[in-house]
Amino acid sequence: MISRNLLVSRILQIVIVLFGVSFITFLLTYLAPGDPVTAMYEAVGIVPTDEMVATAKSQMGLDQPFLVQYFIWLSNCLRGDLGTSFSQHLTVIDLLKKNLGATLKLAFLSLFLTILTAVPLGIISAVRQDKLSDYFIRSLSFIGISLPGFWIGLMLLYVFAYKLNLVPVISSGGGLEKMILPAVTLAIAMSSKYTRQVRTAFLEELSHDYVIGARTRGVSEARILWRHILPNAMLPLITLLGLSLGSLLGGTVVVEMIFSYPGLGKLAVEAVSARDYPLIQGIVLWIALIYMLINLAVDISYSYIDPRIRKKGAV
Amino acid sequence: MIEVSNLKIQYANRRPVVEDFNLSVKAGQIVSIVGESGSGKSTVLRALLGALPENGKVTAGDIRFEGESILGYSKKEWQQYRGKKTAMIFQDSGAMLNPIRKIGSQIVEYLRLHEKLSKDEAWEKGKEALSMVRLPDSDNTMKAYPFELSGGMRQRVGIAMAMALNPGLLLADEPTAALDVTTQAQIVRLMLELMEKQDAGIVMVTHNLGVAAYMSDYILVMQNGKIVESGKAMEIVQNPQSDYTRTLIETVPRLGGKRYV
Amino acid sequence: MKNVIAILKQNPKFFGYCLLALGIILIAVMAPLLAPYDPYSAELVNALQKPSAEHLMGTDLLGRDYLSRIIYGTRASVSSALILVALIFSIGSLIGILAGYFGGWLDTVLMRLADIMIAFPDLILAIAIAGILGPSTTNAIIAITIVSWTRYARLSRSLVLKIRHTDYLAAATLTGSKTGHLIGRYLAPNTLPTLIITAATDIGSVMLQMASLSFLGFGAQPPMPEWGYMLSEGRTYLQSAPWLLVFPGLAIFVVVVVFNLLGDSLRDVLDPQRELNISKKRLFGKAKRNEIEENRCIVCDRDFSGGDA
Amino acid sequence: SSSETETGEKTQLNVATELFSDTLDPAVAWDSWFVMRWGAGETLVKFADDFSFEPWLAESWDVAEDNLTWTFKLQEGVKFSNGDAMTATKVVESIEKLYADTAVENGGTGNPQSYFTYSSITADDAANTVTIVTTEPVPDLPGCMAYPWMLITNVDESRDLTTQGPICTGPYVIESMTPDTEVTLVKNENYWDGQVPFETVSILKVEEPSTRTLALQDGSADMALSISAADRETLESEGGYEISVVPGSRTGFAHPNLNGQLGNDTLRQAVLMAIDGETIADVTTNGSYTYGYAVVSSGLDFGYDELTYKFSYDPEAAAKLLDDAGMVDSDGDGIRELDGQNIILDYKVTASRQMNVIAEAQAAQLAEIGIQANVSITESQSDVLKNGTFDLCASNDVTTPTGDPAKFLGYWYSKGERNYSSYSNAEYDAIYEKLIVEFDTEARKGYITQLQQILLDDAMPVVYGYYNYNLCSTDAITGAYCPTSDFYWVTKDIKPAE
Amino acid sequence: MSNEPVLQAKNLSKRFEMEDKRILTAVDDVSLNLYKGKTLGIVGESGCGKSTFARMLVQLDQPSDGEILYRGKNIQNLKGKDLWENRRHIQMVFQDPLASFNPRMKVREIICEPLLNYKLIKKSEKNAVAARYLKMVELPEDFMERYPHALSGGQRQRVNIARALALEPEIIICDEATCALDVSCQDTIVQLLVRLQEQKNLAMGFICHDVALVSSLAHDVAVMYLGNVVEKLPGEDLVNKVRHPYTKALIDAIFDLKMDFSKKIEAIEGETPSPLNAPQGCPFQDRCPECMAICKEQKPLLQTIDEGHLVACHLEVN
Ligand SMILES: Nc1ncnc2c1ncn2[C@@H]1O[C@H](COP(=O)(O)OP(=O)(O)OP(=O)(O)O)[C@@H](O)[C@H]1O
Ligand SMILES: Nc1ncnc2c1ncn2[C@@H]1O[C@H](COP(=O)(O)OP(=O)(O)OP(=O)(O)O)[C@@H](O)[C@H]1O
Ligand SMILES: [Mg+2]
Ligand SMILES: [Mg+2]
Repeated sequence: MISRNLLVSRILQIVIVLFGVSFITFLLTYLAPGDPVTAMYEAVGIVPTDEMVATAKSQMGLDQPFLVQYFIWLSNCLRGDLGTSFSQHLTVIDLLKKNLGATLKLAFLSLFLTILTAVPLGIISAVRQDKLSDYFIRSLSFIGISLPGFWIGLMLLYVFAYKLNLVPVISSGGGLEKMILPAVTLAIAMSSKYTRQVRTAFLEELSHDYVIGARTRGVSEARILWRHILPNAMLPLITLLGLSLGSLLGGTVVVEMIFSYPGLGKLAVEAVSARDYPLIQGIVLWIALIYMLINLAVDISYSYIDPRIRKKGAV
Repeated sequence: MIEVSNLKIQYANRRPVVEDFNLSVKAGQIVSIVGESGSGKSTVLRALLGALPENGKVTAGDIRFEGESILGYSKKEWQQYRGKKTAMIFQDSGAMLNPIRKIGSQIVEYLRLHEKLSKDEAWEKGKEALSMVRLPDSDNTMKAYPFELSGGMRQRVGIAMAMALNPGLLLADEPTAALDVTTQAQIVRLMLELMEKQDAGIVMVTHNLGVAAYMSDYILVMQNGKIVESGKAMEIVQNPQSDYTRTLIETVPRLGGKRYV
Repeated sequence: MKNVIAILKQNPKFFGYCLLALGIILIAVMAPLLAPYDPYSAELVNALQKPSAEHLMGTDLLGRDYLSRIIYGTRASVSSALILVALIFSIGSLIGILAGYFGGWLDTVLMRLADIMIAFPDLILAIAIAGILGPSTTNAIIAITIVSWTRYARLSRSLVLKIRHTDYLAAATLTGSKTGHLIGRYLAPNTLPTLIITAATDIGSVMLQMASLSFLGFGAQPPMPEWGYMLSEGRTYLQSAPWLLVFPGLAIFVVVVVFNLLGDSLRDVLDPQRELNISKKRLFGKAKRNEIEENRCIVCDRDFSGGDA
Repeated sequence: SSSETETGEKTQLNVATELFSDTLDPAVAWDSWFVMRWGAGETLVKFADDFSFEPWLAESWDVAEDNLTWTFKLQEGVKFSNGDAMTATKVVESIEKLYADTAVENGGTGNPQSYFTYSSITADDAANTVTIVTTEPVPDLPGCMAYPWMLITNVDESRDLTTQGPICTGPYVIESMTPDTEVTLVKNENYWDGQVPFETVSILKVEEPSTRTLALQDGSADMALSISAADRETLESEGGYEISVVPGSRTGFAHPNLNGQLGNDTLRQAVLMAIDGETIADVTTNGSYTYGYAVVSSGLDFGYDELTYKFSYDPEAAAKLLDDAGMVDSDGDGIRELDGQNIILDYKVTASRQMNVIAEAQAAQLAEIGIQANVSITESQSDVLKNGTFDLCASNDVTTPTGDPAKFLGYWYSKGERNYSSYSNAEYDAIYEKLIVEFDTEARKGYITQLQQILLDDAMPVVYGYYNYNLCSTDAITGAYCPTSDFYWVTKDIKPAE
Repeated sequence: MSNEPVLQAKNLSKRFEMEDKRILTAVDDVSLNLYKGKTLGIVGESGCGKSTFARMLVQLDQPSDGEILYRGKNIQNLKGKDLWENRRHIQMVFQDPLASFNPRMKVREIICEPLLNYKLIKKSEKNAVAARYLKMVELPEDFMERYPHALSGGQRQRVNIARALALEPEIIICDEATCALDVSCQDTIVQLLVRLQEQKNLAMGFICHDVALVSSLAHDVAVMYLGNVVEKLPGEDLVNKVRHPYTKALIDAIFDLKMDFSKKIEAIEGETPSPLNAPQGCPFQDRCPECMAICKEQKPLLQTIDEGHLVACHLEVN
């Protein structure tokens, strides 16, 4: 429904941004002190001699000028070859694929939990503005926003896994029970924020004239809430949810570290610690791509939901 | 049809914004309320619709619709009253429609809320209402979103909806203020035509004395929450009694009237 | 000065939070006076003592008084958060105002750059930068600045664009105001309040970001007392010495809450729309306008790592 | 959960560990350690807890007069997990493949080659023996053969070692592995050495020490490695856990860089005297280390008791030493100066095995006598060592990888490649050269003791103590214990509890 | 007209490019003149391009085509300092009196700002100057201490006028300057404007959609439709001499207190087409009751049919 031109120009924009992202990442790793060859040998436990370093450098094209290196990398990248990880003996693509599943699962579960709690709470809070329940919900969400996520994670671990023994601390299944605590940790912070946002969106919609219109036409309050306000209020929230999903798919570093959850975030921290430049590049590029694709998806879905945008053909 | 007696309205606990307000409208009559900004005109209309803001309250007087006081209505009765017995036309009726739902679906929702109709019947009835207000392609209009129509067309949709269920009382808050003069003329003409057909009573708030004089049987002039003058439209225009009404009438620019240069 | 006092008088809530925030800053400044012990002095034999009269928050692994370390930790957390916010605020706003005001290629270049920075996964980029530069508080600040300035750039740009099309800017141009005058007299005063509100509300979240980085080992380094790092150290002792986790967590929480509250109440004080909003009247009027505005300016580009700050 | 049959008998062993490998290829880095630790791989020779050699896949061995020709007699009836018999030829193939894969020319690590090189290796299938001729005398060759990368595999070039792993002879067979996350092993149906107790073994990487403890407590792990001392106490007081701690063969220490300020002997001595190693080991690491001043563990039989140490903890004396040597704080910033320069030591550590905590504790103590030490965590420790970008650099090494610490003592051999401290002592070098060609065990011990004493006298290096391995298990299983060598975790002896 | 025009717009056009690359023609080939001491009224419905035209006159926007002459000199390509120098001759009063003030400036600053910009007064003179101008627009002196939001609509508009006049411009353009006010307020403002115009011999452009109001104060009135001037005539002739069908429709649609209340209102049907796809030929063709074949093909040009009376309509071909 969106015009093809606009889609094309959006995709072009994505390509340009990816280009910029890859360039900056490459530049960063290039400027970084310490050299990748030594790092690579390090990773396998060798202290290389200068000679070994020199040979490896020329083999890997690292003695070339920066731009040449970049273009070599870029052309490989365009052919779908992101190189091989220095520290993990797998191609970057394989590593990304491997960690993506776990991250996807965690992202969707936590987003699901977030929506499940934030939407009803936000609505109650908006509808009962300035009543006791509103204050209560707002205080809760305020607390949630102000708590450090990693602390919540640790405390959940302590209470639920250890004190109450409700959730296994580790599990080989990789199933739901392994994801539950990380997902809850993420969801607490996110739904605190979303509760506020749902509330704001509802209040905003409540103040619109069409609500008055519906009331003067005798439409019942419940119907106004669910059939009129909710779809309208979802519009701004969809964008935010898209953004959150984007960053969730980019890995949720801290939570993954605390729960030893093998997602992209953990992979990223390990890559940074090991100065695994190809892997860092791959991860960054990948996340940027996901982020922008989700943005695009949000915009497209937005235009499906919001006729004002659809009809004007703007993406 | 509607009788308002000694109405007094207050917001929170402040000075009353409307005091000693009396009004009586019979079927087929148009009563216009004019007056300076902030004099409480809209407040009165809202009170008639039982739609005062949360902090607003009728503190004295009574409003009787077909002999029955509406102030004691239950929630259910209010829903029946609004939309079925009375209807409201706004300055921008388009804004009163859900922006992301098609006009047809909102009309259907509205009609089925108050009358036992199948979806198709409601759709047909909606189309009928739209063609009544001379919207050229009523089928297309039903399928359009509010933002796709021009201001004049939206206003006509608003009027069509307001009239669709033959309400006894129509309330109109500056129905033409947002429109261009040529469109304003179209709408005025339309309202008058429909009035003749349906025999409803209209209470209209307007800033435009010309429109008020042309359309209405009676005019109320308000200032500071009080009625300063009321009477037959012609009499008020031709023979204003209060100073306020007189300056009001004098300062309206007229073609071929006073020239400044 | 009189104005300030008047504002404070009119906004007792804001005044209260200001006092609290000042209190926190005072704790940071006067740490040497308040702390019962030297936060660095290690009495190895006294390791991991439970909270007691002698050590109100117990001791850490090296037998250092935890209360003293928490008190000194205020310095690191508060100062780095304030510096960070000041940095991203000034860099971002300047860029945004310039881009919005001058438009054209400058705008295109700056905003493309912002697009690129936004597409970066922020915490990961911050980690990468901090990791590459080497872990330290300064580098963590640099890293977060690099990833966060876009928020202010975008916000200020949109504010400027909004103002650019107002009649009053047109009137000012028409009456011969020059660019510098326009920026100083019109753009800045009309964008700054919103930006300042955003910055004030940001202090808390920036603090959480810094703590996250330190927690991951990319921020403050030992033996510096910093809450995020202390949590990271303490988590080994989740069971045996839970106070090592509880106290820094609470400290972060309290400070973040105070600054969040301060930011929220500052909105009420500075809200440029306030006078207009109050006069707004609506049928069935329910929503308060300034509450709707709440968040709107904070809902910026994206949140930091999916909310797990 | 899935670890029990319907009759309630335990069929799966769950292990939680912080250390993990990325691949299953024995030729890669230290990855062979894990194939062995997980109960999949076995070597010809095995270390006993006192580091004496025990037969494993080899029944016996001896060395010829030339001190170069070694003959290993293989165990009869050993089968690989796929049912193939382990013949002498297979063993030779296995070793040859390892040497080929790890050759530096082929892009390998060169690690096995640094232990020994051979001029020939031959199989005699009839006699079931393997003969190795080394290029130089290697007194500890059996120890080298016990080293994990020497695990015997059934060479199959078509196999992807990285993900599938080698075919070995151990009680369990690797079924699947998710690098850095999880490994699943199943029972080896062809195991040569008795009954295999579990149907499956699941090894999970759990980085957080406290999470490992929690996992034991809620039963999601049956055994876990490296539980923090604090948590061990908790477990102990709770009861129901087998906690096995051994003074291992690892020494934790810091290399001083003699090219920097620590080149000053007095300063180095004062540093040693300012540090209360005993308290740090006992309290700070909560007994994770056993304190000792020599580089070789006091728990091993290499003459610790004969050594004398002059720089025991005495901060006042340390301060006096510095005062006397003119290293005083003349500008009042709380830091003493050496040759007009503030004494600020760049202390590099890694976060493993509590070395960062030890370093911080030491730094705190050094601060008391006016020496500043900036502790920073580095991921590339060998880079730091090689480039000399440190004043102190922590290290935690297995001192007896092949049975005795001869290789380890090469750190201070001034002509060696690994002399990161730039230490130079002619007497030390001479004794070291004798040591590496000596076949007589008693004589070797003598040399080793002498070398240690020389280091102690020269105030080299800063020793933390000896790292105690630990392995904790729940009462759901029996037979789990921690060997001194750090090579064997999952064994056929670990069984479900009755 | 007898004297020379101070400001001439010659064939001004303004086109906007939309996001989807379509072209919106807001002003289409408009030529109008402003004379000293005279008022040019511009009327037309919402969106017909009045404001766009005004913004071009005061150099806030650049025309896409055509030129603007100030005292015979082309000023449309002025830049930098020249543009700045030139600004003080042409000032504007905006429609929404609140929106045209910086909410953070007091009335004193607002009035003095233009003078300070051109360094015509010293900072120390601000009070005196503000008082003088407030007096000119009949506001009490102490208003200079107020912020705009503390003034009523009429008061704001007076300040707005004071600011526009502070630089003593020769030309002043009022873009719907009285539309936000109620009728009595509007009346006093118009009186003020007219008096000031007489005093200072101003050339005034008065843009408004209220035909009656414009006719009461403008010497000359231009009627715009869809970006085009369709008719231009002296103000007093609006009552009975209009020729263009659109102008007629406009006038018929006025509800007048003195009108014949029994008369049926004659409203032209249809909606104004969007300037995005203006029809070829006469812009008014869709709604014109007398539309002919030629109107659909050829755009009628403005022709003089009488002294000072121009019409663009094919009906007028004689
Ligand atoms: N929700 C409210 N709370 C408090 N005061 C209100 C509220 N709504 C309206 N008022 C006040 O009540 C008075 C009457 O307002 P009302 O809207 O009825 O005037 P009006 O005559 O319709 O004005 P206008 O012509 O501008 O529409 C005004 O002074 C207004 O400020
Ligand atoms: N900056 C712009 N970009 C795109 N289109 C514009 C712009 N400014 C004005 N327009 C369009 O140009 C046309 C004329 O607008 P203009 O504001 O001049 O009309 P107007 O006659 O002043 O209307 P009103 O009476 O509503 O003020 C309109 O269709 C408008 O949408
Ligand atoms: Mg009103
Ligand atoms: Mg306009």
